[in-house]
Amino acid sequence: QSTQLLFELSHPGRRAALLPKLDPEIAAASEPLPAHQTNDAPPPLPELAEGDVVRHFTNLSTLNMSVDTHFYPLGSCTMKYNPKRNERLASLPGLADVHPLQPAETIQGMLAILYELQHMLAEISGLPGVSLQPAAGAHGELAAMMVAQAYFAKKGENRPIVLTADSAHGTNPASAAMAGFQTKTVKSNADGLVDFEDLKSKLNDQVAVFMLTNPNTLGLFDHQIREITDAVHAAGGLVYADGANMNAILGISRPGDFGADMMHYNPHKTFSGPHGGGGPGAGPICVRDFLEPYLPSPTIRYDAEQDMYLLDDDRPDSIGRIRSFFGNTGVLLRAYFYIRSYGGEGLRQVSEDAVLGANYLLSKVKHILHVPHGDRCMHEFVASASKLKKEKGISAMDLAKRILDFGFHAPTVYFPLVVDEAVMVEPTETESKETLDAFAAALFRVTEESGDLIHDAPHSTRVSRPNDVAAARNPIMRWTKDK
Amino acid sequence: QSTQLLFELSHPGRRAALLPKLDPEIAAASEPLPAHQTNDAPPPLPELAEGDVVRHFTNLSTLNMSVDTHFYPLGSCTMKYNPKRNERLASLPGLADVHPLQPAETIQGMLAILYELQHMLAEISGLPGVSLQPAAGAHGELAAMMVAQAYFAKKGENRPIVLTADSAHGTNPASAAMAGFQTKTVKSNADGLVDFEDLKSKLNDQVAVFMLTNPNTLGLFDHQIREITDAVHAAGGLVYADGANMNAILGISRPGDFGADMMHYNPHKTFSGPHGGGGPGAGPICVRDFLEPYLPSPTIRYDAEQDMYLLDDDRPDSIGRIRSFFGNTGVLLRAYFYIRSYGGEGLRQVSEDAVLGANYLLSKVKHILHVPHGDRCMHEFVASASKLKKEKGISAMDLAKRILDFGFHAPTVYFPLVVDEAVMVEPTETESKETLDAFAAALFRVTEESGDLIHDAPHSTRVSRPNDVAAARNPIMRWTKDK
Amino acid sequence: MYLFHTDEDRQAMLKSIGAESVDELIHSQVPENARFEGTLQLPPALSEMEMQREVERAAAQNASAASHVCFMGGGAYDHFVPATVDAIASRGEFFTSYTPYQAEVSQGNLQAMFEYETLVTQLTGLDVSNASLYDGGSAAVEAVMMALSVVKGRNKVVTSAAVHPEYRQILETYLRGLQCELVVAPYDASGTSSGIADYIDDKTACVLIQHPNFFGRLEEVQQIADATHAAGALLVQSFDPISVGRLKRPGDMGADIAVAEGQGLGNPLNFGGPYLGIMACRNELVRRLPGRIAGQTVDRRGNRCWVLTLQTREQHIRRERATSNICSNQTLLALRATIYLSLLGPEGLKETAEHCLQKTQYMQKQVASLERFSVPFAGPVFKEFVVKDHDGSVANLIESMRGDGYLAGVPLGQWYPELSDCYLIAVTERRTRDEIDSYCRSLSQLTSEGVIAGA
Amino acid sequence: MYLFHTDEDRQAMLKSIGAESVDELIHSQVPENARFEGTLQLPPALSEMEMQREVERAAAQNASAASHVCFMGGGAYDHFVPATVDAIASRGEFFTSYTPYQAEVSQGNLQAMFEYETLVTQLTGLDVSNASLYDGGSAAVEAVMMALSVVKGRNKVVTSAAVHPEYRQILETYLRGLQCELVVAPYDASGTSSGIADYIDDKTACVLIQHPNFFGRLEEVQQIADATHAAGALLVQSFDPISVGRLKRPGDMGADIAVAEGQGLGNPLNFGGPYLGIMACRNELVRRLPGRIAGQTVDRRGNRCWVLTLQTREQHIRRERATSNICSNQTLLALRATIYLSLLGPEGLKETAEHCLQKTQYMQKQVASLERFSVPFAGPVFKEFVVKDHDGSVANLIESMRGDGYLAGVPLGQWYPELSDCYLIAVTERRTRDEIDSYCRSLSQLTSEGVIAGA
Repeated sequence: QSTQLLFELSHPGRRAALLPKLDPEIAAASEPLPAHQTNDAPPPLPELAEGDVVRHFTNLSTLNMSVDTHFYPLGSCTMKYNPKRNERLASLPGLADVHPLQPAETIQGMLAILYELQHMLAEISGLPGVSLQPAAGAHGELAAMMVAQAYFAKKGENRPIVLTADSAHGTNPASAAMAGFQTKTVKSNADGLVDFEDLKSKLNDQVAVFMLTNPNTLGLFDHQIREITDAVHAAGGLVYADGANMNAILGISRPGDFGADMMHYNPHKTFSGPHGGGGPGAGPICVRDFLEPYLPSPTIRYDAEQDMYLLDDDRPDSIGRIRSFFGNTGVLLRAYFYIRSYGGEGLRQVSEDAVLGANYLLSKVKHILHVPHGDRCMHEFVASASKLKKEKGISAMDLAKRILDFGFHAPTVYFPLVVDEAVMVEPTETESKETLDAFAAALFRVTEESGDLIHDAPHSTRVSRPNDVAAARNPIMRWTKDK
Repeated sequence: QSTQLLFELSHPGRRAALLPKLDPEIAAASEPLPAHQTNDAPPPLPELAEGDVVRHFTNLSTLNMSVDTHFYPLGSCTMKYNPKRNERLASLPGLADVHPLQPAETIQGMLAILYELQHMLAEISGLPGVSLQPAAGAHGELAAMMVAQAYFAKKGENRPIVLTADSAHGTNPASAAMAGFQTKTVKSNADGLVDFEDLKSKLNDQVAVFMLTNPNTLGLFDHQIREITDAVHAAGGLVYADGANMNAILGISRPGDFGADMMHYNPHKTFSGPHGGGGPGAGPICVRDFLEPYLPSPTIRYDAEQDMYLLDDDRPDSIGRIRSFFGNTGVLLRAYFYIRSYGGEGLRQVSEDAVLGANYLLSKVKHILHVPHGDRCMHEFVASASKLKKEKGISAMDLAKRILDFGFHAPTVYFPLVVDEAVMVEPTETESKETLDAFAAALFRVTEESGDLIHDAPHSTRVSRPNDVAAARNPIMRWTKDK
Repeated sequence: MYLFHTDEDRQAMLKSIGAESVDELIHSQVPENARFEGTLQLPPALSEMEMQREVERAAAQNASAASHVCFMGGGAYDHFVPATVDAIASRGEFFTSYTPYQAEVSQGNLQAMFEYETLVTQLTGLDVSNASLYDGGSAAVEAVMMALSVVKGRNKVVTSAAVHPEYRQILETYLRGLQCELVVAPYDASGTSSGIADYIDDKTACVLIQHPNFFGRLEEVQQIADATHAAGALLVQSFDPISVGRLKRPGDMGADIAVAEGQGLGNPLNFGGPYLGIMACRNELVRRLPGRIAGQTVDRRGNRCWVLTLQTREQHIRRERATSNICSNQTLLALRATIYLSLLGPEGLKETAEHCLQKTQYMQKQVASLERFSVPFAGPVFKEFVVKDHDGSVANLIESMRGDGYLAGVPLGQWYPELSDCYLIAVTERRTRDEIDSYCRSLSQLTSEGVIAGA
Repeated sequence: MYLFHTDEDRQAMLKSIGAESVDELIHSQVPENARFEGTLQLPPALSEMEMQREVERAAAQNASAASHVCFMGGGAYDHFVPATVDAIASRGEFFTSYTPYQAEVSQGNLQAMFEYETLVTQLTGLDVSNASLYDGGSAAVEAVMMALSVVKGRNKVVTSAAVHPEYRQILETYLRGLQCELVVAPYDASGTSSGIADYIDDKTACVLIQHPNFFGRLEEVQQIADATHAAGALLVQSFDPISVGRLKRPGDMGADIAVAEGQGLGNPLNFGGPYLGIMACRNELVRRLPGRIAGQTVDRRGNRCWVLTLQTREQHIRRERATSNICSNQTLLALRATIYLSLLGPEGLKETAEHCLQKTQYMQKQVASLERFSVPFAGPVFKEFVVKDHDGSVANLIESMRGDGYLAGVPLGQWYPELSDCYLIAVTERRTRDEIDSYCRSLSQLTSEGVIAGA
């Protein structure tokens, strides 16, 4: 089918949605608006029939790889199976059609679920204070940095610096900067873990927070995590744990127990909210009790006297509101359904199977690509194509592109930055051994193929490699009639 | 993605759906069944995870062409756009979750809709008696033949013969035969219409029914339809109209007005019920007042005294029940929604646009392929590839296969039987002029292509032409471990 | 509306055609004496927004298994439909395609049909299945018709009063025009067809039974099969596809043709349709099997693929000599059943059957313990049982129970005058102990007029 | 549960790894002092059937726009969502894919993003759009942050009390850690920001207004834009994407950056999220635009295609110097908006705006005609208006009206103490005349305690 744009399919006068005729008495009551406020014509949206719209988007969809159609081992993104039941439940009218400003007494069912979710997230993290408000992981990081700022401000301490690991997601330094902190980078050591000496050399009374990811983006759990968090605390700082990799440690290790003071979840990763082509996610954060007063408002509390759940925004030390209305409820509900589907033991099994799957795939891949950081990992691992690049001119990007031809989405490449030609693989617990075997076999075949075949890959997709450079140099960011 | 069968993906011990634990007191109340009644093991169904099932079927679906993805000019099948709103409405719990044996007073909303649909179908057909019960067009034909039988039996007339047109769908003679009639064929004349002389020569007091399709399967409206129906009536017979082509004449011509005594609708065609890969359809029938008593039971009537809609099965002359429960309600509801979306004038516009689109495409195709029956048609037309076959060895089948490569579903081929190398095209009213132009252009290109390219077509599909002969000679109709 | 053409388009198309107007096109085809000149008298067109409102209002007037706790069965059941079934079956490529006439662009449907057929053979223990029929009732009748055409020179059909009464009604309708005799063997004191053998003779072409039967009772299928075969006839068994999670399959007990209502396999109640007619038979009968069949073959490149096969049986080839007149079938419901069974697997099916079995037994005991009620048919049941109300009218009882939030059951008097004080209760895996117990409490509070005391 | 591995699989995998047990794997990574040795104290696992029941029960405890007639607005609206939006956006290929890092297998998402961006430029009259932000509120704040980074050496932000109070709260939160001054100009007697120019000076980096504003009133955007630009600042306008069906677009009135809450474009209310943050700006500002952007390019074969572009702005490249920290965005909601706008087209958008406009005016007149109520802010409104109750408490009124089946409106006292006897009524295209008239009848029957007399 064609890849015409909506705008190119547009045909003057064609229509899909029709509205009812306006009641004449309503029209009669209407007075004309001031002429300078009104347009001469509505925006030049495309004009399509309903059949056009359906066919266009249905065909567009098939140009995507997705979890529903392909193995999607995109490291750090936890592309696990998204249960269909959660979609049906989240669409119940009594949930999906609730207005965000309804009085609490009209939404007790909703608040009860979200209140229970607060408790679940606290239990899983080992951190009792919970805000469900942040709209995404990065938004949670930002909120937490603001919490830290408010906390130190209240204590009268001036701590302008946030430390981040060099293997961290870019969101960590970016979030700290948005909250007004200066950021400094802590190096990784040869094992891919926090360079404890480097950290210690940077810890002082200027440091507000050390943001770390554990297990980190190499899929490694830091052996010295307790020593690290103790050192930060000893310097008067707080530890922030990036929750991107929670899928590795559900019921196995709790950030609150290993010394994190704050963390966010990515429910769309860990708790299977669908990724939606890039979002929506959500970024609930959990904090230690002494930080709870600073959390964004509102939170949900249960009022025993009234036997009612309430939205609490009478929280004087709170950093305030960080988004409109309550939060990304639809995503949070799916997280709740997911956790209820598994229970405590089930969640541990999730992480065990995620770790098992990653180690199994690692045991195969390490014979194909160099894996710099040993032959054990948590839920993901990072291989390197640097030898292949040197010897055969095949880069991590080439591998990624060629593997698409075998019916697999590519791993994450060139991240984390601490590994040269990084190939970051996260199989998740919802892929079979057969699939992991097939992926390893395909990867092996690719490394044996000729350079030419690989440099021109992918061959089986609708489009070949796009020219990113041209796109950035002369950006075309919307359709216009003449382009 | 792979085309493994479910059974080949099966992995012992894998599970998707789980059931709640049985309450111990329930289990305690249970007594063992007699051993000879119970199995030793459940049926050997495949063992899959939920993610397996979703990925398997999602990928399978993409191997189909469909109205949502492609132009689908399959003649005689009216592959029009299937409105998504009708799916949402039909899924409302108050409709989809109604048990078929609920008392009438609990389903007044449902019965009101179906009662109104009876009226609508009567109005559109010009035939006042309606049964919504038949499950498909062919089932409607069968029911109507039984009605005819009951009618003549009541009248004490012995009329063992049903006449069918040689251009008719195979269901016509098959349905008549199933009802116990002998069938005889009425020929088409050179114009593709009923050979009136042949008909008259076969009309006598043995003939119960003449089954015709008007407009017929060539897309032609019979000019002599009134003369034909008058002649049948004069011979004491009944006229049955196959409603497959109703999309051509909504609000333009009514079977009841042109002399049909009975007809069926194919709501999945005319009223846009989705075709579902082969069904479900529905086959409501409409009949003249004097045949109404013989319709299958139950029908829906409104009882003014009780101000209630009732399922009426106290109808002594009725042929009785022809399927379990009420009918294919889900399909009927979609027909109701469809009719309500258009209203009377809208429905006429549907048929006008269907006729216009077909004539427009005919005006293009007639320069590409021979169209034996003139350059006007109703909602579809039949071209012939016989010249192409003689001259270049390209058959209707070859054309059909090659057009798939251009992103179009093929027209119906080799039907009706009265046209050599028939190519039967029905564009419907829900395709744009642009699409019709593109289809004609592709058809033209195909006829200009080399025979080799065409004989091996399709080239772009997952599989090439299947070996039908082998399939029929040595039928493999289920998966077994060793195949 | 869903139309594409603007008035400008219409003019441009007419110009290409060489016509002045659409009326001219129509008049060139439709003679004046066949034209409808008025406007169809139908309610005015509704926008989506208006229709949503109006249909929601009508739907809200219905009680349903969503608004009430459903203990109704009688051939249609409130089984649980996993969300995955809806999510996948609603994909446009399944939903808006048609019969796979062009196999190359219909492999999705064809493979799913082939998988469905295989699953049906696994459920029935028989050799071959078609791709679906209209519903359980017409499938049963088609099976009888098929048997009549196979067993030459016999025209008697024996069935049992414990077969679904509506199925028997359809059979009567279908057989009326043909030269056949239909004999209905009565049920015995325990609600089974133990005496049916007496009705089978050398004129009998086939025997149609239901197991578990309409009363939920188990039949002695193997014995009936032996008697049937001894008389040279074929046995058609209508079965419950959930039941074979625990019960023996038709093919394992001697049935020659098995039929079933497949609604319970992932399809909503939908006030009776569309439903799914399941049919399977022994290999020897395949060329008489009605309906579409998907078969395996290879393409020109040698790839395994699927096609519609044995089409010479079908109406579009064979016309009046076809094995049946079926054209459209229930592919979408067969797909839903295929997804459903894939999700359940053997253990899921077994557990579902176990739930039905045990909850039904539990409830039967609870109801029987109430003074006013009894269970007239002793012996094992699956998913359904008959209750006798010694006091008061069943219709009133049902109505009163509805006020308490229940679709209480199916009254039997409409089909069995002798059972007018009885009704049928169905208990699927969805029913909880709490629902069963509450139901029985409501029953125990019924007054003789059926009204719930104190309610 | 959704797991794949059987115990046999696990053993086989462990063997390949060369580990004895999963515990061994974990212990090799997780030091003893970081292990959680207990079991998470969570409610027990639920089957789908059980969860469906439980969640349905919880959902039934909520009032909603489905159970009540919704006149609530304040930034989230009960607009009609066509079924087509749900049907398409729920396709797994959209739903379960992620950020298009591999463009070759993400052209569906990328093209839809590009289409969305183009639609946003069409709605705003501005040059470029990103692929979405979290919601209307954070989009407004991101726009202010963007303006602060563009307009060098200025640290004052001016806004109006007639901007959504929650948006202003977010702004306060975000600005607190930075060295910025936030000035809020009061609304005037007619509920608009006519006096805002007085607050704009040469320290002002940007001005944030909302039009139509929080009270539904129209602002004089062009005048404010002129004053803003005269002071060398940038104008950020938060607008209602439905309103531009009839009202001038932000870019046509001088706004430099336009932001909006896109929930009303085909997205459900969802108790506040996920929502859709819309943002567009003039070309000159593009390299400061936060969030993902899809751009057009060609592939190696010269085919037009789409990629994520200008990524050097983004956090994963630029880290602490990024224009924003955004990683996941709201692609699925942007897709829904894209489908919604495709269905509406220009005429549909215009008619929808016209419905909102006219029904709101009609209702405003009806309410104002009731003795007890008045409309404090005179002048044109779009989709929303403020009502003053001269007698009785707004909370009681809302509660009482709920008993009559209405979500009656949004009380204003929580944000505006001076308006504690006022509330906001929103009227979307979904509301019918009958609903409006019935609402007013209910209002007219209110007693001073808010209870509906005779109810």
